[in-house]
Amino acid sequence: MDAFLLQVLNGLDKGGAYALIALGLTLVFGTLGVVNFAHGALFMLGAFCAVTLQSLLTLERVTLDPEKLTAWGTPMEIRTPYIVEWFGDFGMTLIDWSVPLAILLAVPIMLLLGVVMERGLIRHFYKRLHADQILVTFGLAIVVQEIVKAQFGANPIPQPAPALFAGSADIGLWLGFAENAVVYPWWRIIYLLFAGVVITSVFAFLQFTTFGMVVRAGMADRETVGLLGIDIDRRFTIVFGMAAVVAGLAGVMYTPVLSPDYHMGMDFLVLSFVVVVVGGMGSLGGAVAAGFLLGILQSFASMNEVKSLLPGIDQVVIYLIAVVVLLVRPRGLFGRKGVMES
Amino acid sequence: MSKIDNSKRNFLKTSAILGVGVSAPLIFTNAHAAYRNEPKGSTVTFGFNVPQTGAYADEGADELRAYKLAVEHINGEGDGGMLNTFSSKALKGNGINGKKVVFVTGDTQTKSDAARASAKRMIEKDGAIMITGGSSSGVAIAVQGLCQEAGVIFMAGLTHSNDTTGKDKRANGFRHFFNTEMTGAALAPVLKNNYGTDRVAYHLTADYTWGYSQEGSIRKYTEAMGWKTAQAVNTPVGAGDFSQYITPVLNSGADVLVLNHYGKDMVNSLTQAVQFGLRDKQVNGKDFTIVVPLYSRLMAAGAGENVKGIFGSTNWHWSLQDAGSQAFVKSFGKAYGFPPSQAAHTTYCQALLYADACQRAGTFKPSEVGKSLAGFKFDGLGNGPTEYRADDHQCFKDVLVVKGKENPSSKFDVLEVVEVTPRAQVEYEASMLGGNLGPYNNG
Amino acid sequence: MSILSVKNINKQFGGLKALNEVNLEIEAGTVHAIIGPNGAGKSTLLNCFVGRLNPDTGSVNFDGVSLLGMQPHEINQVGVSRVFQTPEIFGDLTLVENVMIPAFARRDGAFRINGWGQVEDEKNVRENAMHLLEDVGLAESADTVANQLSRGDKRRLELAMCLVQKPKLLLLDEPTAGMARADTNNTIDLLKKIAERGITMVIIEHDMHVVFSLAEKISVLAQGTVIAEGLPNEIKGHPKVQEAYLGGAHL
Amino acid sequence: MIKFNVKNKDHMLLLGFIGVVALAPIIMAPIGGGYPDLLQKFAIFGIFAIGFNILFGLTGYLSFGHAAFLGIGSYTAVWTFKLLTMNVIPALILSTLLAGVFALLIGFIVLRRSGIYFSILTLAFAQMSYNLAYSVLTPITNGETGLQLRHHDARVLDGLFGVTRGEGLPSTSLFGMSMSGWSGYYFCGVMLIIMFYISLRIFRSPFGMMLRAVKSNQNRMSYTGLNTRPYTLAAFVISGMYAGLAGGLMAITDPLAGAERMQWTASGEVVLMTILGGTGTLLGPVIGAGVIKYFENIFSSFNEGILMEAFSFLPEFLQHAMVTVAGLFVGEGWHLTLGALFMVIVIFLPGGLMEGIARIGNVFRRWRKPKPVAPTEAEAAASE
Repeated sequence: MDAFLLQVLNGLDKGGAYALIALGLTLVFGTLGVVNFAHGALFMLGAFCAVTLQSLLTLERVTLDPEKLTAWGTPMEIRTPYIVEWFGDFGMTLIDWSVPLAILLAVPIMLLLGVVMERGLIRHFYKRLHADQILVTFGLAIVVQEIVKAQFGANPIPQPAPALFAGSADIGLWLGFAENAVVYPWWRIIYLLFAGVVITSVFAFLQFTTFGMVVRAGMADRETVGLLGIDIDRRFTIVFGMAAVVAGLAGVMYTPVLSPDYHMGMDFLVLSFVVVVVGGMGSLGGAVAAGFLLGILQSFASMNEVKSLLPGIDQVVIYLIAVVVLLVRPRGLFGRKGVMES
Repeated sequence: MSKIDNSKRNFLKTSAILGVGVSAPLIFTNAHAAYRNEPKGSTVTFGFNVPQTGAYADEGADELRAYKLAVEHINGEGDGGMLNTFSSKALKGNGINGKKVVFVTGDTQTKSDAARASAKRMIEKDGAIMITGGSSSGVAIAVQGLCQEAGVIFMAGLTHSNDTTGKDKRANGFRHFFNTEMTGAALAPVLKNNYGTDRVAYHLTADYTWGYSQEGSIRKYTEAMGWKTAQAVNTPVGAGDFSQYITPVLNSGADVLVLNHYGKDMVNSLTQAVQFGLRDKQVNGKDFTIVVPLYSRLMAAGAGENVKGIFGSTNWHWSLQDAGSQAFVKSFGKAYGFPPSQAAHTTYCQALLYADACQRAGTFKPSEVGKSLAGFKFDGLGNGPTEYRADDHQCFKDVLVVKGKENPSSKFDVLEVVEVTPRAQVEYEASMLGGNLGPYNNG
Repeated sequence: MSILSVKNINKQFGGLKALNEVNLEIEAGTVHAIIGPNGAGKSTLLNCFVGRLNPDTGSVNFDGVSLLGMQPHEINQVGVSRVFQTPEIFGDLTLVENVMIPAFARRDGAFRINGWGQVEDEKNVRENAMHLLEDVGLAESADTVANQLSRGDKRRLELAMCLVQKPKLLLLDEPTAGMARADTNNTIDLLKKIAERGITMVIIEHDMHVVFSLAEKISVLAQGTVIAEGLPNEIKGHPKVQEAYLGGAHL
Repeated sequence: MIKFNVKNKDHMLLLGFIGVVALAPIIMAPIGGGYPDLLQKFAIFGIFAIGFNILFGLTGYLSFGHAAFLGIGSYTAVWTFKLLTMNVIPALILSTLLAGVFALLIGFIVLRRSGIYFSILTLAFAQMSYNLAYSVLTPITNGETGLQLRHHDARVLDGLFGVTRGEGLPSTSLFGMSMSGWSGYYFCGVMLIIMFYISLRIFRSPFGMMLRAVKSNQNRMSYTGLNTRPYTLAAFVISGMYAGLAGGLMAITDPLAGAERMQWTASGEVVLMTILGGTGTLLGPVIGAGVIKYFENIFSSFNEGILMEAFSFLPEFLQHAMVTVAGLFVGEGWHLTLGALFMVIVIFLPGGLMEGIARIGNVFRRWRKPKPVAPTEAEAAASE
């Protein structure tokens, strides 16, 4: 029972992460109709916003210690972060909280990147073939990746969560299980809540604001909305920027779970596409539902009991679900008719 | 990325060969050689085949740095590094057999296909006499097989699977790096001293050949000293999020988690296991603990604070105090401003060992070079007295057991050496791992 | 003799009754128009003939064969061709290719891999296609890409594509929709010529000018049922029809 | 209006193609590509891309899982070497056939959907193949290391015909002719020419016309009395067999089959090759394959030393600056160049490299005779 509960919890957490990671892609791919292979790169750039903030906060004053030498004969360096010099303990706290603080950095940066990307590149590709969209966004993703690699190297860079959220919560105790029966890391619980908040906000924004209404109308029939004298292009730019911000936020908050490296975006690209398509093109709710479905089933498929029955099932479960869902429901869980079918 | 030290300029100039536009098809040039790619001019070409893209790109970059240093030293430039401490004095700092060493580089992408393609280019187009490098066992075994077929010597880079000099060994292939068998033999006694004999282990194993090899070795030695194995679970390579594999650990009755992961997988699984609070828990009345059998200092840095106090093994570490290690750290640190990794060390040694063997053999012919390497005993390369065993072309030397350092003095100071396990303790019969060297191939 | 016989067709979408007990007999060799106000169920009815929709009850028999449950391509293979409201053509291909494809379909059946033979060697098929293009007046631009044609020319091409199959029944869904007056008249002339060849046609149309220029018989559909049927003159003065249109079109 | 004769033009094209394949070692030598392995890769990935183009270029179905068939071809070929004979003919036939069988099974399922849903289904199947081959199927695939020949393999047919076992590993051969090095290249080259010719025939055949009709308008296709499913399935199987053949050739020139051949990035690579060269053109995919493989193998090999040499004519500080800048794009930065190339091509040449070639051809033609020509031959070729 506790093992079951634990996998449900873990599935929810994974699902939340999948949904959040795929949410930005749903906006761009599912609604604007752009096959955005650079989505993973946006996710990665978000994560590197955290890295950048951390390295800014830990800029160090380097003094040389004339007494001690390194193993290769140069004087030993003494490094103290400026911020600690200036603010003392408060500086330490800032460094400790660099991941959550990076959200403040990521929002404007990702918005800017998204808008520039849409204005400079993507908007010329709305009417082009999907194949062209794939090639150009894939090329962009590689370029972005290589630039990050040139700057930060290829190795993962650790981004610890604030000390307050280190370790895990013994959820089992609250529910009357034995000690250590259901243990889950604090940071992952935070991530799940964060995913919930972001997803809800995006929903609310598209559902309850006039802006969102126009955008949704524009998705359905761009030309008519354009004829009404509404500048739909500008709104699409904002949607794209929003998608970039969402992808970036997913990246920032994921860094304590997964030490970021330049390649992390590609690793999530396929998954994001699967989530969006299984959810159904053009359906935000579908993407969220698919995220949770895939997360929970993946968790269960990884249980030792299941693996011993079906070896390797944990490796293919996501794709298996995708195949089954698409064969049973031609347009995914909540897909609209006629979107991206030709 | 490509900062060029001014002092190295001359060296770089001499190392530049076969650029675009000057390469003649080798169909015409290589017809009457006594063996594949016999060097005819005043130079001899090494092929450095390292990962330049993908997860191991930084490790590959470090290997390349070490190779460049080795070439410098063989050609008599720089401070000579470990040539000064090497027990064999055959190399005089004027190249090999009177020929200057030049090199070509390629990208393995840590994929067997790409690595083989890259090695083939070096052999077929650039006339490389020897291929070396790599950062994974799959690639090492694939390239070793290729070099055997092509008739050149392969000096393996970082490869830790038993198979490289076991099941898949080849006469033309040589490995300086240690393997999972040695890791098991060296690590087990240290684990016993620190954690006792009454422990239950839970293995998370990367789902590919090296992972199986690692898990097998650790289980073999820990079970021999009384540990039990609660469960061994295979995890997909590059899973990223390991949470679904970590969640059952606490309830399994295990009190040790063994992470048979390397590189990015290791960084992620370790970070996440620590996040799950495993190390704060008590199971069976003992402190729960985590073991990472194979450490890479470069990669361990990616796990940050989480490595502190965690045991593992490594082929070499820059904090060693013997004359060879110090000489190497000194010349590497001077050239690049930071200490070398174990990948850099093993590749540097391999380049030197190959050069020395050619010099002693008086030729570059693979069969002769192979014979002079096989059974070769040496010292002064940082691992104490070492032997290239003739039976399987595996180096036998002391193994380092290390632990994540509690109070690092710099960002390079991640690991501390806990014990140097003497060579005698990690030796095994060559026949134990199977395989067949076969004959040397001269192409 | 009736070539298409529709009996007691019902079709319901959710709560909406789109077709209600529709009966229809199409005589071989005639031009039969189906008219009716918007939402009368004309397109639904047509879709029931071609296999896109299956009626809830009733029967559709063509030349003695039931069309129900057949795939669109099977229905075409028994001799029913269709013209769409917006011309459906192979936009990326040349005009002559557009006409050759249905010719192949008629000659070789619904599926045949002929991957080794060369289109260029199919002299007969090509000549046949060129003849049809001449008939519709598009022979000169036979090697241009179909997307470049005007709306009216696309319609002509589509008609050529249908005619090359020598269909027994030709279904036309508002063949002049969205056309300028000149194009409409040209199309009417063309359709008249086709009718002279004795091909049975069913036309669904809004434009009364088109209907009365072509139709030999007219059925009027309103709210899913046939409210009137007869010769053009009979329909013109029919009170029920007047009522159904109620200031819609001028009869 | 003067009509050019399609057949004569095709014969010229084929002759030119044969010429280039035959002379490739000499043509490629000045740009550093004149060695057997790279040219083998050109030919093999050329075949792969030509086959992919029959599906994607003609029917418009974008498969993201074709690498799975390549992998199946490779594994089949290596197993044939292990169990039957080192002669390459059985390996080639079996790898093509088995890939065809898998393509038939998978195609039957995935072709129930079109558009993006089809792409994701193919991707899912390929990723499942890859993940399983890498891990659980290790007894069949030898996992990460890749399936290799062993000295003690059965090789039943070789045994029957009394082929003696040497001391080392045997090598693949075509009735005694070794399949590594230049002979290996020419074998691949001949296969490439044959496969190119087959593709040419298909493009010009009624079947090819039907496939283009599927891409153009499936709705009209079915109301024209044609059953689209068998057509798309046939195209899927043919392109799967091309991939299987390419996989078989990979194993023939280098008897090792690794799981990463089946990864989605490998499937993506052939998509990129096709689009880069020019989707739906005859030659484009081959050119795209060549360009990508050239970058992968040659650009990645330029190191600082070579750059220093290349810029040695400059004053020293400029030389260093140039090396630093250029260093970003070659060696370990070769991916960057490739990514930038993708973007430049797709932004400026929507029809891929073939459009570039057509444009250059136009400039020359205009220069020769000043009056403007309607759609030129090159354009017609590019749009086919």
